Amino acid sequence: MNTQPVPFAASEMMIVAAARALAGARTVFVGVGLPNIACNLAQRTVAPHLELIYEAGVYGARPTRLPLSIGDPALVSGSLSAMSQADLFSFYLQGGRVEVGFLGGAQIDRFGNLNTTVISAYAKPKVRLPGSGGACEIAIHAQKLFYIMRLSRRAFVQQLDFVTSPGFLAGGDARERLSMPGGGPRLVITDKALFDFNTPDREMRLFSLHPGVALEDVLDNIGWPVKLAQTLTVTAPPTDAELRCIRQELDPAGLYRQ
Amino acid sequence: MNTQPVPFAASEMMIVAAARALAGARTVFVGVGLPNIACNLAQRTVAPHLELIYEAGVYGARPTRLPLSIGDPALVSGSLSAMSQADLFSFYLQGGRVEVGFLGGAQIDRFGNLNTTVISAYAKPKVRLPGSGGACEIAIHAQKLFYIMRLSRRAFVQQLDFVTSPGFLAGGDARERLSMPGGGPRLVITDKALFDFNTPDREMRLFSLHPGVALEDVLDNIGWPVKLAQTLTVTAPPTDAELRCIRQELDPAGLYRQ
Amino acid sequence: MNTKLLSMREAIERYVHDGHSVAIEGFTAFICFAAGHEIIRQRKHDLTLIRMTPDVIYDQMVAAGVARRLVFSYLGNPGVGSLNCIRRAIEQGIPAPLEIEEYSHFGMIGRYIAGAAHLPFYPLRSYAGSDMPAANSRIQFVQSPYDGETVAVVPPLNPDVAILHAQRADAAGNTQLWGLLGAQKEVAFAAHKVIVVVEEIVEEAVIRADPNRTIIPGLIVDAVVHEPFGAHPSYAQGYYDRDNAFYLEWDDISRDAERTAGWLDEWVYGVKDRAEYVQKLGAATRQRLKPGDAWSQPVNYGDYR
Amino acid sequence: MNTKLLSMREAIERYVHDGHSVAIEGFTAFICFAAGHEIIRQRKHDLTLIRMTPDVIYDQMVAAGVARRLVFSYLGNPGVGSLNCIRRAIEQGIPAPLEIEEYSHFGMIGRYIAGAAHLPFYPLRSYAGSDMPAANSRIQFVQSPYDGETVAVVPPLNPDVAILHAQRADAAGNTQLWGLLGAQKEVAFAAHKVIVVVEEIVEEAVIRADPNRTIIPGLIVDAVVHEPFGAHPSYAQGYYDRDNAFYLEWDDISRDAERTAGWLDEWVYGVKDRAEYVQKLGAATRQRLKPGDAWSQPVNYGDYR
Repeated sequence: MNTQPVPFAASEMMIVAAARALAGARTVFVGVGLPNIACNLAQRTVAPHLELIYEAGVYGARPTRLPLSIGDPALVSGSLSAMSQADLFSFYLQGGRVEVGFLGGAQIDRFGNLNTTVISAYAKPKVRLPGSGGACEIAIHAQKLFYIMRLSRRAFVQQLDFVTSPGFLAGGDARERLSMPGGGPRLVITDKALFDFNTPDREMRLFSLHPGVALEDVLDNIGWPVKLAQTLTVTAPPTDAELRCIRQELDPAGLYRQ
Repeated sequence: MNTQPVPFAASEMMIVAAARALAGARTVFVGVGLPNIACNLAQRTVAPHLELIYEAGVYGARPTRLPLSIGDPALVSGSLSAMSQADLFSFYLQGGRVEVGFLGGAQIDRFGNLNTTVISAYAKPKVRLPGSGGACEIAIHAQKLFYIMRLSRRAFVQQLDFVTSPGFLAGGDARERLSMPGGGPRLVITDKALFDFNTPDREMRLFSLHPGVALEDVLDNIGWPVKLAQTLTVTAPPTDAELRCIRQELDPAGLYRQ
Repeated sequence: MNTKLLSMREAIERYVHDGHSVAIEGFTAFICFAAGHEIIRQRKHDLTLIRMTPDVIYDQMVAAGVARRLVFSYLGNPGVGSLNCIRRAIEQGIPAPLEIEEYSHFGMIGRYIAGAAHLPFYPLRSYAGSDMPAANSRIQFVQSPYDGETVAVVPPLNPDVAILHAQRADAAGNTQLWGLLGAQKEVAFAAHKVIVVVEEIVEEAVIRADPNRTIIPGLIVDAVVHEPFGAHPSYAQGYYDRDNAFYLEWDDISRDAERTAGWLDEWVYGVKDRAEYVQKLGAATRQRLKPGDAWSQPVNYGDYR
Repeated sequence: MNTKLLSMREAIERYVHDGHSVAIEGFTAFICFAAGHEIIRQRKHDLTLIRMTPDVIYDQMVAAGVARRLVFSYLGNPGVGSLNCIRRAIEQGIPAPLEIEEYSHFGMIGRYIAGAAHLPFYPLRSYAGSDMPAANSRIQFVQSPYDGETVAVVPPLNPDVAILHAQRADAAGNTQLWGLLGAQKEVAFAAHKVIVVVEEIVEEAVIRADPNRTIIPGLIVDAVVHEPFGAHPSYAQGYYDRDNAFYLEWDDISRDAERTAGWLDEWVYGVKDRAEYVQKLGAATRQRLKPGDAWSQPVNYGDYR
């Protein structure tokens, strides 16, 4: 066997890390972009029984091509069920049937709260972002919440301009006190490192650096003094099989290989 | 033309009177039994654009046979729309799309309140009746409410044992004060006479005697001194065409000809 | 793929336990008599039976003594008259007293929706001016924060087990239903365990060829039972008609407790399963209930690559 | 049968008036660009535009100056990026300031349901811990009478006009839709006037052969417009694909107000109707967007006599 490591893009590392985190999962609420390709990779590797749920109103999608939008017709054809969005949000998401939800956004804080609404003041925005979509409900209801975001000081901030979707709020048991059904943030997958929230006050914690990434490079890109796990690991690089699946099956056009 | 009157059953007079009251109507919420056959007759005579709505979840039924239950499969095949009962009750009935609702029951009072629940006390019933089904919602939401019931002192009572479905409650503007969307009782069709509620306090009022019925026969079968319209009319008997339609098309087996 | 195929006996043994709340739903159509009969045969007891219209199936189950409590919205033999056994239980305590909890149809539907959607309550414009809220304290009212208007609410209903009949499912429980949809979807999502009973088991590819027809996803299904004619004397759209003659006959049989017991002996205890019941029913009856064909046209979902 | 068939020009002239609230719905799929363009051509103004995802169609309409206010839940070019024209309006008041009223997806769906079902509010478990309620006072909270738990509520939304695209309808407006159902049914029932736009007009018999597919009944439809390819660059399941190339191109065009105006001149003002737009689009594009076949199997509803 050739053990020569294959070079990979940072986005491929993110996709692979996300797919691995889905090991054994049964249902995932899929967003466009990286989460979408990660879920498809997981289905083909660590989570063969994973069923994809799309907010457009699809359960059990089996897309014949890489969906380019969250409402791609290829998500419907060949799926197990296509329904009204009322049913999707009522019975699947709010009904507690979604195991993992993926989110990403412009700003995240140390407790995993997310801003996808505005930069600066709401009434007079410097940058108007997309807003919630289904994010607020995914954040509240998914049993586990995974974030996929590129690491940068502009994104990992001390103070959000707007809380669109709740993570652990002010930390500790703040989330439980609001009787939120879902378990909250579990994992933050970035292009440089992985973070969890396994701290008493549910604060984000660096636990794994991607291959070749220096600790300082991570710390420099976070707007607060981030906590570190007792032992930092190095993320296992994408395997040949994972890369082959991404490059040959899921994204032959290389849209996600930057 | 032969003008010799054809003999008819009291139930046929009821069906015909109900059908005529649907003149020009667009939608009707149909119950089993007499209302069902009356609506079918109306569709063929005075209300060609009438669409039948069934609480089982059917809009625009075109039954190929006389439905023997409210959920007959012939109501589905060939209908315009078959949907969940949640949609039927939410969007059609509560949504205000039902013009006429038909109800009947064990007891009715002078304000058109209806009991279909129990005879005697609720907790220790002498006779346990079916209960509301959709009746309470029909009574609240239908733009007009038509009752079809046989006249008897046991049914037309001074005091209900239980109010299942609200008519005009205590009369006057009691219904409006509860902000009920529907217009309330409009017509009571019995085997002997017709009643309306065109009084200032919305009390039931006799306005038409069926052919051959004596006023006393009506008064004797009502448990309160019923009001009379200024001019009592005699209900026009079923026409040949109406009877032919009932007997040959709608009820060839004569189930409703007693 | 994980198969969830069980025999009716296995499914009831595994998922329906004494004291459970059980909803065998289906509005006139798709009423799973096969499951009700198996529950009787297994002599389950102290069940809370939940159905909008208890229908003949719950009349039989109450007569057989499996129920302690009934949650419902319309207690009639549809198109025929009374449910005589349930009336005997309520009016005279025969064979045993029966607790009741009563709503209107929309109230029951609302309870299923709230249960399925994990809502603390479901609002509906009903019950104003009715004595029902006085008879059932679970019916409450709340004020709208927008205009101060008052609206009725009902609490969520989450049966321990829901048993739903349909035309077809795959072995994983992805279930397609056409005709009267009733509240099958809502009660399935509301229940803790779901048993789906179907006329036909089909390949997953059949389901995937028409995803808009999938009313109940395999995700929430625990057991799939293949039981042709399992809804008789109720019906499955396109497969067989409602046996109105039996509904009329039951009105007669059920007026008498002894004749009722005799019927149960012959048609429930006296057969080992649905297959035997169907055989006993005979070819002539099955033929009488067979409808003509009325096919939908296929639609094109498109192959996108 | 009363025909409700109108041309798009007639339908917009008759039912969309200045100052109206208008919902052109469809989640990624079935977005009726043909109607949006006709509204622009007729130079309607002061509209309140309602959509969960304003998408490129509202980006174009805002750029053209028809809107005064936007009610929405996700302001993105799906799979691409920003809606640049709407951002210019919100961030810089170009071409005019745009009022906004913002919810989450489920909040918008709940508003449609409440509007359709004549409820004073719709309850949902959302908004807790979010800044959205602070930004929009229409999002309120109520207490459950059962356990005292607090739940968010949103008020009903009843657009003056809803415009819904679908595969087929009969001339009376009985409309069948397959694929992504979105909130088409809910917004149709919520609206005061409904315009249905379809790829094909079919005989009533086609509708009646498959009543479970009828999402919008003719009862609530005011106008039926036959407009093949009327959803492009969005799509109609089984008829044509989403034109992703155009969605990407729009991202580029829309970054510049002048280029945007030029595009509107050429593709909206410069064509008299959808037929001309489709012709201008060309056979090659239409061919590129044509999917392969993926037919559902017919189902038997049964002929009961």
